[in-house]
This record gives sequence, structure tokens and C-alpha cells, in this order.
Amino acid sequence: MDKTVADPASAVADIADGMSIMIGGFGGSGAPIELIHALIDRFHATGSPKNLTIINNNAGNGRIGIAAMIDAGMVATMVCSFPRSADPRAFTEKYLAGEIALELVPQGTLAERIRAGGAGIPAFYTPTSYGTDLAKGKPTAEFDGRMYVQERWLKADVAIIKAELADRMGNLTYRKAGRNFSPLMAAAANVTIVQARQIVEPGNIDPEQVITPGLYVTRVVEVADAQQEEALMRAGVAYA
Amino acid sequence: MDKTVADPASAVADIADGMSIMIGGFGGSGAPIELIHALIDRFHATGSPKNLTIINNNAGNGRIGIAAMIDAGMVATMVCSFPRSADPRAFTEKYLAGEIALELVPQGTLAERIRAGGAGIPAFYTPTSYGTDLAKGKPTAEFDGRMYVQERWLKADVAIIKAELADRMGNLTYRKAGRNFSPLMAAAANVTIVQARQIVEPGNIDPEQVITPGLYVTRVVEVADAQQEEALMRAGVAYA
Amino acid sequence: MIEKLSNAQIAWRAAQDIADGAYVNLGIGFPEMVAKFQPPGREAIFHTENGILNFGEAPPEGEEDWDLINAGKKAVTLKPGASFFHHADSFAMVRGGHLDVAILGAYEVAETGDLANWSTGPQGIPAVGGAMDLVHGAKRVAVITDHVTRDGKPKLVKACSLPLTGVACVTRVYTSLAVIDIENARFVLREKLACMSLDELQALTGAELLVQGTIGELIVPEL
Amino acid sequence: MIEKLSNAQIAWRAAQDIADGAYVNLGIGFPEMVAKFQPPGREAIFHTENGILNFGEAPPEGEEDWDLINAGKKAVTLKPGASFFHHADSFAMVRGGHLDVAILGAYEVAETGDLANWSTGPQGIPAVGGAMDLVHGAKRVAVITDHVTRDGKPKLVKACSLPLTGVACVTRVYTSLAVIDIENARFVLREKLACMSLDELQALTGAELLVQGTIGELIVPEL
Repeated sequence: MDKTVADPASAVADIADGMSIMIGGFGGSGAPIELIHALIDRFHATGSPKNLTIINNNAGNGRIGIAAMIDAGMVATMVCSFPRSADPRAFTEKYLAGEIALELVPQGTLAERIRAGGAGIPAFYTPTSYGTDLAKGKPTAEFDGRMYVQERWLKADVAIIKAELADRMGNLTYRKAGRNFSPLMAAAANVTIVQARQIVEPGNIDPEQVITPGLYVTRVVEVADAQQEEALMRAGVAYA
Repeated sequence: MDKTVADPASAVADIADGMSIMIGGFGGSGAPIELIHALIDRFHATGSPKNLTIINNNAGNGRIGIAAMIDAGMVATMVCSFPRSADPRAFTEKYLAGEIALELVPQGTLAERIRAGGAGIPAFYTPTSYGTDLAKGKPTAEFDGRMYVQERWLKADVAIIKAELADRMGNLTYRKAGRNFSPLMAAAANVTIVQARQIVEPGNIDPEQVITPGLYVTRVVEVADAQQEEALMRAGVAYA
Repeated sequence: MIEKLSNAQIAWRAAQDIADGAYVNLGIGFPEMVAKFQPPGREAIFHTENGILNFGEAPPEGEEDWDLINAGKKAVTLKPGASFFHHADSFAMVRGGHLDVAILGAYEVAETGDLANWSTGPQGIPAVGGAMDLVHGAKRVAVITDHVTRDGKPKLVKACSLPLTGVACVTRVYTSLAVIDIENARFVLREKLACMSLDELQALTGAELLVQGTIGELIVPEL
Repeated sequence: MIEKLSNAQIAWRAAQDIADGAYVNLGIGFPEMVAKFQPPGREAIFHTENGILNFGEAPPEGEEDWDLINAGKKAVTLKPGASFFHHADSFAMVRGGHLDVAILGAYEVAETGDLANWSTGPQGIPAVGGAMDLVHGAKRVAVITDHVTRDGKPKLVKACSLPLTGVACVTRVYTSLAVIDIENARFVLREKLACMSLDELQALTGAELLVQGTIGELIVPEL
């Protein structure tokens, strides 16, 4: 079993127009910049993929990563909890112009909905958002005297995430708080694409330390010197 | 912050009559034998704790561990998925005599209910058990054309579990498949009591490798040479 | 007298349908035997409910590590690329549809795909384990079973008489006499032993066997 | 002119109520300041939504690791005994009631305990983050805020006019003028600045301040 592919471009080659894509990362921490930029490269070369639904905690920062996808006009809908950032202009401009849709989801509900998508739980109840605008139209129910909102699972066509180590069977570890949404997204997508700092042979990751077991992973590409969104943003880099 | 205590007896000293207790382990793998036996010792010395509800995947094996609790007459109710074992006589005799109650829960539903208890999710839907006797009386609902059963969270007064390493803040790792239900139970109980093979100083467990963060743990006792239920059972040991 | 397949031969036949790279859960007991018959050159990855992916064979006697067991509480070993996870994560894999195949035993299988394999009725101690989760999780749920009970009664039936494990969940049955798919709530005969006529097989089956196209010969090596 | 507390002084006062060994989440922005004022000898453990428990201060500039950030996307460091976990596990801690205290900012707090702190209305870009989860998770949900808006209008009100973050969730408010508990859907005044009369404070508050027993003096060091 060998899930490795040669480069980011081939890793994301089957992502098509109209797909929903979960993108790992919280701000720049854990953001798979090279995979995102490979998608942007293909869009500039071919006009695809476009009309995408992107699921991420945020909505991009500066002019790189998800922000650059939005700038390029590839994104039809953002599903996120916090579409603000140090430099939120890409999303802000499109949103105020009515050119991008927003589904705003409380952060813990976003995480749990993705977790439910991977775990085969079609719906669950949470106290979060009860009585607020974000619960409007959702079923509610009382349990043990307290009111809860029913939330549905969230799945996607594709997840693209960043890992620290991968083996060629797709077992993954993450780096520090770069873990965030990625293990959840890996389980909730039909196809999970991983950029890892290093790909090792099976047996070289301690089974106790695997965070994402390989059965969730479709393909893995090694990106040894990955760029960091926050550093790029601070350096004023624009990817286009 | 120091959550360590001197010995198993003091670790479980506040477990009282009528409590619900989640006990980690799947068969003998991860079973906290010394903590269980400390409870049995107290019962023999004082008549308490009794009338307990025990939550575990199984219902004891041979005449040690949970089986010995049942033999001693401490257990009023077992909540489990599989009350059979190589030597199931302790539970079987009491059950057939009508002296112990059984709540039978599918294994994945048991795990998810405990996970929900720890995660503040009062109810969720699962396809498991739909259309079977184990779904009788439970609400059902259709999502995306498929039928699901509503299950409720499961919490307990106390969890007693076995870990590999602990630090004095309660951060835990587990040993191999001894992990099983323990991280879930640690989060779903009011009081979580841990026996660990070794207690180390904070900082001596890699933050990437912590499986149960310390905030779920109430107290930790070091049991360096813990007994293994399966080995005891095979050796014909009876604890009384 | 028809020479039916042995359990090992049924397990062998089921193993031939497991693709290279498949993630597989084998029920405790008889289904565990399927792992022994992986075709050469194919690498299946076995999952066990108690939190291991990619475990291997039993260790030599005396070398067991009782923290390293499968769902049947038997000692196992690890293969390179194994991982451990807790029970909720383990059943997320099951329920979330991440396993390619689950292979289970059966008391009865109905032509609707209903399975009864956990309870023989109100007497005795009920025990369900992970079976009810497995039948609603894996992409393909197959059953391996003798074609009839010890008393010679059909195990493949119109409707189960025993308590159900799951509704409309089984898609293929490997028996001691035949390979049968369940499609549109009907048994579709795919393969049968050559020494047995369709009528003979039908007589041992509790619901009608549909024939679509040719019936393959169920050929299994001596084991 | 009343000399109200600075933000640092409000944060200092809130920090005095955090017990030794408490697990604490501080909202992004102003509430993060509370961590600076832990009383000597007390060890609080700070949680951040993006999956760290027991993080510490910011690293020196130039030494940031951008995979080691807090929910406000600021670089942090680790203390001994830290741990990493994914987002679902992180919010299980929050929603499951495992944090002792969450301290948040506010646009408005109602005497019912309702909190509005995520949206100033339909104009602009809405962003909620983890606030709606935090208000329904921690055992104690406290707010730190100026007592009035920049325009001098009360932030403590009978009913919130802005979109709610949560219903009946706040139990204590630390303001620039007072410490107020919310009990039985009423504001109960616990401490106020000595230089200010009850009537003066009431005039700046949008709902009645109950007095139960003595009102403590809100004493905070120069910071």
C-alpha cells in the first residue's frame, strides 16, 4: 500500500468545480499552503476548480492561502466560524459585494459537526447557540430540563490538510497546535489529501502516536519546507 | 498542582454506596485491577461501597476484578455490551438468580454515549440498533432518507481507569489497546481516579503524546507492577 | 451426500473478495479465520473494535501481551503501520463508513438483508458487542455461515425469527454451499457447489433463490 | 469625575477570583490580559480553543512558532504539563463543563445573564468564533467590561438589544466601576468603587442593582 504522490499538483488534480473542500488549519497554524496554491495554479491555468464551498475555521488572511483562492474568484461559499483576520480584505470585499456566501457556524459546533460527519452521527444536540440568531430554523429539544439545538453532520467531497509525519499507508502525526481541525476533516471527507513535512516507511511512526490512522487518508505528498501562512502574510506576500 | 495520592485505598476512599462507576478496560486489557481490588477490600472491611452501577464493556471474567465485585455482592446493575467471557460465572449466576440488573448497550453506542457525556452532547442519532429490540422505546428520526435511533449521553459519578504514564497534573498516556474506553470515561465522570504504571513530573510527557489531558483527572496513584486480569484469570486466582 | 465446504473453506472463499488495501473488520469467532486466507500479493488492513488498526497474527504461546488483544480477547501482534485509538474513535471508523468490508457470522439472514446473530432468544445471557454497529458501518457487510443449522433448517430465510442485529444490512452471504448476494430484498445466487443442483440448493434455503445470468461454480481448494 | 478602573485593573480584579489549579479559558482580546495578574502562589491552567492546555506567555518577538498560537492567533509558549488535542476534543472540554472559568468581553449583559458579544448588528461581517460554545460550557462564565459604552450608555441592561451570544449564561460581571453577580435573573451588587455612591452607579446601569448584605469596596492596585 502506497498512498504517496509526487507533487502537490497531482495530489489535488481531481478536485473539480463545485466541490466542497474542508481545509485544515486555524489561521496559519496547520494551513496546507502548498496544496492550496497548487489549486490556485490550476485555476489560473485552466479555469478550474471554481464555484467551491470551502470549510475552514476562518476565511483567509492577507493574500495567500484561502484568501488568495477567494481573491482569484474560486470560492462560492465559505463555511466558517470567524471570517475575520489581521488582513481580511479578500473575504470582506467579496462578501460586501455579494459575491461570496457565508454560513457562519459557532466554532465548537463546526468542529462537532465535522466530527459527526466522520463518525456516522447524522445529528446531535448542543447547548451552543440556543436562543440566538444562529439557531434560527433549527429543531430544539429539552433534555433534563435544559434546552438544546439540533445540529447536522458536515461532510465534504475533499479534505486538504497538513501533517508533520506521514507513512506511505497514510498514518499521520501533526505539529503542535497545527493539529486543530485536520484529524476531524480527514475523517469527514470522501477524499483526504495530505501534505506532510516528511514521509516515512510504515513502522517508523509509533502506533501510540498516530493521530490520524491511515484509513482516513487517500493520498500523501511530501512538502519538506512548507510555507507558513502567518509568516507569508507578515512578509506581505500575495499569491496570484 | 499535585493530583497524586499514596495508595489505591486512599484513591478510591470516597466511592460511596449507590454510585455509578465507569471502569476502564476491554476484557483484561486496561483493567485497573488494583483500584477494583481496593474497593473490594473496603467492602469486606466496612460493607461499603455496595449497590453500585458498573459501566464497562464486559461483566467480569473469572473471580478477579469486576467479577470479584459481582461475586462479593457489591454490584446492583451492569451497563455493558458483552457480559460473556472465558469464565463468566460471577455475572451469569447473579443474573440468572435475578440478583443483578443488566442494561445491554451496543458497543459503539456505549462508547459514543460515554463520549457524549464527556463532550456535553445530551443526545445524538446513530443507525446502530435501528429496528432491533435494543432500540425499543427510543425515539427514531429520518435523516437523508435513512432511519436512526436517538441515544442519550452516559455519565457517571466516578471513573476508575489504568494508564501507562501520568504526570502529577493528571496528563495520561495508555499502553497499546489498554486505551480502549478509558479516555472517554475520564471525561464522562465527576471524579476520575487513575492508576498509572509510573508517575512523572510535568514536562516529562511530550504534549503531542498526551491522550487524556489532566483536566479530566482527579487523582492519580502509581501502581508500578500492576496485575493483568487475563493472566490472573488464567492462573485461576480468586480475589475475595 | 453433498460434501459441503468446511469453515476454513468458507473463510477462504470470503477472503478472495477482499481487495488489496481494503480495511476489514472480522467478527469474533469463525470470521477471524478469514484473515488466514488473504490471497498472496494482497495486503488487507484489519481493524478491531477495541482500538487497533493493522494488527497481525497471534503471537507464539507464552509471548502474549494482554494489552494487545483483538475484540475476541485473543492476543494479537502488530504489523508495520499499525495504530491505536480509543473506543469512540474506533466506532467512528465503523459507523462512519470507513471500513470497506465487515464479515460476520449469522444465526439467520433474511432475503431483505436483515441479520440475526446476537441472541437466540429470551433465555440465557444476552450479549451484543459491536455487531449492531458493524452492520451499519462497513461499505460491504458480508456473512459467512453454514447454509443450514445443525438440525438441517435453513439459515437463509424470508424473515428472521430471532432478534435482529440489523435491518437490511447484509449484501453477500458465503455459505457452505453457495455464494449469494442480496439485491432489492431478494437472494441472488452467484455461485454454488457443482455437485449440487439448483433444486437441491433451493430446498435447503428458506426463501427463493433468484438466478441472474450464469451461476458460477463455487471452487475452493482443499484446506 | 470618577476615576474608573483601567482595563488592566479590571483584568486584575477578575484574576483574583481564579482559584489555584483552575482550568480557565480567556476570550480573545481584552480578557487575555487576565492571565498576567494571577496571584502569586496560584497556578491556573489556561485552555485555548485551538487545542492547547497549559500554554504560557508570548515568546520574545522573532522567536514565534506559528504552529503554537492561541485562539487570538497570537504566538504563545508551553508550560510543563501542556497537551495538544484536536478541535472536537477541545470543544468537548468546553461544552462538557470541564473548564472552571471562562472570561469573556461583552457589548451588553442583561440582568437575566444573557450576553451579547459577537455582533453589532446586520451591517459588517459577522464572526462568532468560540464564544457561543464557551458561554454554555464553563462552570462559571464571567464578563469583564467597561461599565458603560464609549458614548456613556449602560452595557448592563434589562434586555440585550444586540444579537445574543447566549441566554442566561453569565454569572459575574467585572466592570470598570463594580463587581456584580447575576442571581435569579437580577444584578446583585457585590463591590463598587468607594468614590462612587450607589445612586451614581445605578444611574450608569440599565437595570436595577440589588443590594444583599454589605457592598464590598472594589480595591485594585495601581497597574
